[in-house]
Amino acid sequence: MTDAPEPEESLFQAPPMGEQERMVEAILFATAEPVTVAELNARMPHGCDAAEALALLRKRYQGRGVQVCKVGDAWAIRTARDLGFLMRKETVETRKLSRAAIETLAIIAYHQPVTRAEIEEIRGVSVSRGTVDQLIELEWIRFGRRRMTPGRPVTYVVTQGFLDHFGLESARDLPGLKELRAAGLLENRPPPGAMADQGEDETAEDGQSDMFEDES
Amino acid sequence: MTDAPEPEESLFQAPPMGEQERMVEAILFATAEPVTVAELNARMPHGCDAAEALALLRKRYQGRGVQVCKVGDAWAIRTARDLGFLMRKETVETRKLSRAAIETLAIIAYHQPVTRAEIEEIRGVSVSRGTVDQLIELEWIRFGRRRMTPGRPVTYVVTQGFLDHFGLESARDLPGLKELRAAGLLENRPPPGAMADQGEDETAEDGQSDMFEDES
Amino acid sequence: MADPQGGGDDDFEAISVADRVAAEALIVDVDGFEGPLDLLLTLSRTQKVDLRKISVLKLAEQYLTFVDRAKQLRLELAADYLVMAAWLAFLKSRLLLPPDPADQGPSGEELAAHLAFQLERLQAMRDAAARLMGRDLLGRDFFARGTPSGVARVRRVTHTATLLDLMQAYARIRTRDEFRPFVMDRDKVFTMEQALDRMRGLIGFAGDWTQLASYLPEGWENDPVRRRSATASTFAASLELAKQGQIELRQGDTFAPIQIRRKPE
Repeated sequence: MTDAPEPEESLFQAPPMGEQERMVEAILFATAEPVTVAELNARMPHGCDAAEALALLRKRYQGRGVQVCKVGDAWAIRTARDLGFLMRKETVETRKLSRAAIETLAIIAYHQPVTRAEIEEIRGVSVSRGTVDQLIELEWIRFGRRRMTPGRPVTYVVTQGFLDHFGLESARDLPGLKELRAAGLLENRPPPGAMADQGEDETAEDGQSDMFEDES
Repeated sequence: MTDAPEPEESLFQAPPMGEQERMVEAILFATAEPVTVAELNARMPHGCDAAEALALLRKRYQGRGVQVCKVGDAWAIRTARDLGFLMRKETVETRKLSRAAIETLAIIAYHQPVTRAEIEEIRGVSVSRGTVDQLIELEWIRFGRRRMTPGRPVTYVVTQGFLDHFGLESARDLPGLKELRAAGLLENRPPPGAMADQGEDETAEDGQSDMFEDES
Repeated sequence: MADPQGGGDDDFEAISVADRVAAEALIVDVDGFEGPLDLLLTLSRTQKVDLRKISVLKLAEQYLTFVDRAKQLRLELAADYLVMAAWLAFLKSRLLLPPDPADQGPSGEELAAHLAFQLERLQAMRDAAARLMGRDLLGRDFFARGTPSGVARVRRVTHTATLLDLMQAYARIRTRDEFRPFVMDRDKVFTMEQALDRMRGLIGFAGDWTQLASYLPEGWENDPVRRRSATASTFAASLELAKQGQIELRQGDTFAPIQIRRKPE
């Protein structure tokens, strides 16, 4: 939102870094949803450097009962993982997801951006009505760019809410992602004899590396 | 709750004080209501001294962006008084968009750039001014180029803010009707005949109530 | 598809009771399978080897046996199970017969390798899903702020909507549209056949030049949509009749009314 060019010289002096760190701390504590650096900068006084303050804050909370966590390109404070046992009262019962929904979610996370046809190809069954619906409603997946292949199919990608829920800094941190890729298991390999699909394959790979690189 | 007399000698060793402080920190952070020392002791492992851990934690947060505060006879983490100005954004109340507005927005998103007359033709009812104004105020739509037809009517297009809010990379990534149906996002088709009239009726009514709503 | 050559090795009597119970359990459970690939994956577990070293031929036979037994038990199998059975029977023949040099298509080995890849990939996604769900989860193992927005409230109302609302709204509008032309257009279309029938009946009486417009059917002159359709089909019909040599056409000037008359014998 505020990508204004760096002012050569600010009319008002930015607060000292210690103050900025306090501000980031206050904002992150007050919000349940992850907050982006851009949002932080927009809310803090002119001239502040939220990214630097964040880095300091993150260090400060290392090893504490709560942690400063990266969620996609946003930040949030979350309780330390080892203390979950204290929070039995706060535990929210999440709706049980069907096996189909969990598998579909995993396929989208690991193969994103991925089309419905590709999900069906991997699972060997059609994606039932309501599965995608449910994942969108949970705000774990959203629509990505259309694939530039005939029919320009819609693609699905995972959201920041997904990363937050599963405690991932970025989609690149998905467990076993590297191994799966090295084993060629994330490829969209066309069945032998289907030459026409080769173009699609290329694009799919392209799109994928794109998606995961974006996170850096 | 647990005001048991101090055990002379604990069967299990209590965690070190640093750990206890982390526990208090996590509990205060994640709990919706302020927590009493007795509750803290009840939630923490046997042999812990919540009061002492709390005192340490309180000292640690002195001068920070958030503070450990006493609320009645319980404890909570609160934003530092001097940083209250940063919190204004958290108190925005959100309401669901009216059906007329969401339909108008959907038509603009799918058909942009689109004139008011075209919106009305697609919706089958007139579009009240308040609806368009509201969408402009939300910064979800804006004026596009004028249409080069008689009368040179203004057109509407969706904004970057719209794309951000709905998690889209571009409006072209919105799924088409077929894809909506395939994803199970489309309600079942009502039987033809029975449907045509009913649907229209409903919308007409809606459009009207919407008009009154907007006057406020 | 899968039955003829299967007769020999599918001798039901020869199977031990334990095997039969196991097979029936598998079949009764058919609803529990998420499609043929899932079933194949389950069957492949009996081979107890790395999926990369799996015998696709053996797997194909197991699957075909499964489908045959389902048939013997008169179980309705979904179409995609039967499609897979047909494909596996084809694959089996490819794997068993020496390759036909004239054949352009992929070899049995290539097809088998792809099936093995699909199974391995599905298994990998299953494992990935399990690992994902096994992670520390927000709201179960770690927690967000319990009291967000702690400070004095400045109330400001803003409106919001979800992507789902948006798409459903659009779908609602558009499906309404889909019906309208379908239901209503029929009675606003005057087909060329209708126009031809009408004109054939009338030209006999038109010895002299008459305006084409006067041939429009009754009740079609006022409603613009109906008039447009009737005009177009009547005009097209007049061209057709002129071509057949039944009538003559003339027009005084550009955009002037078109006139027709029966061709004098």
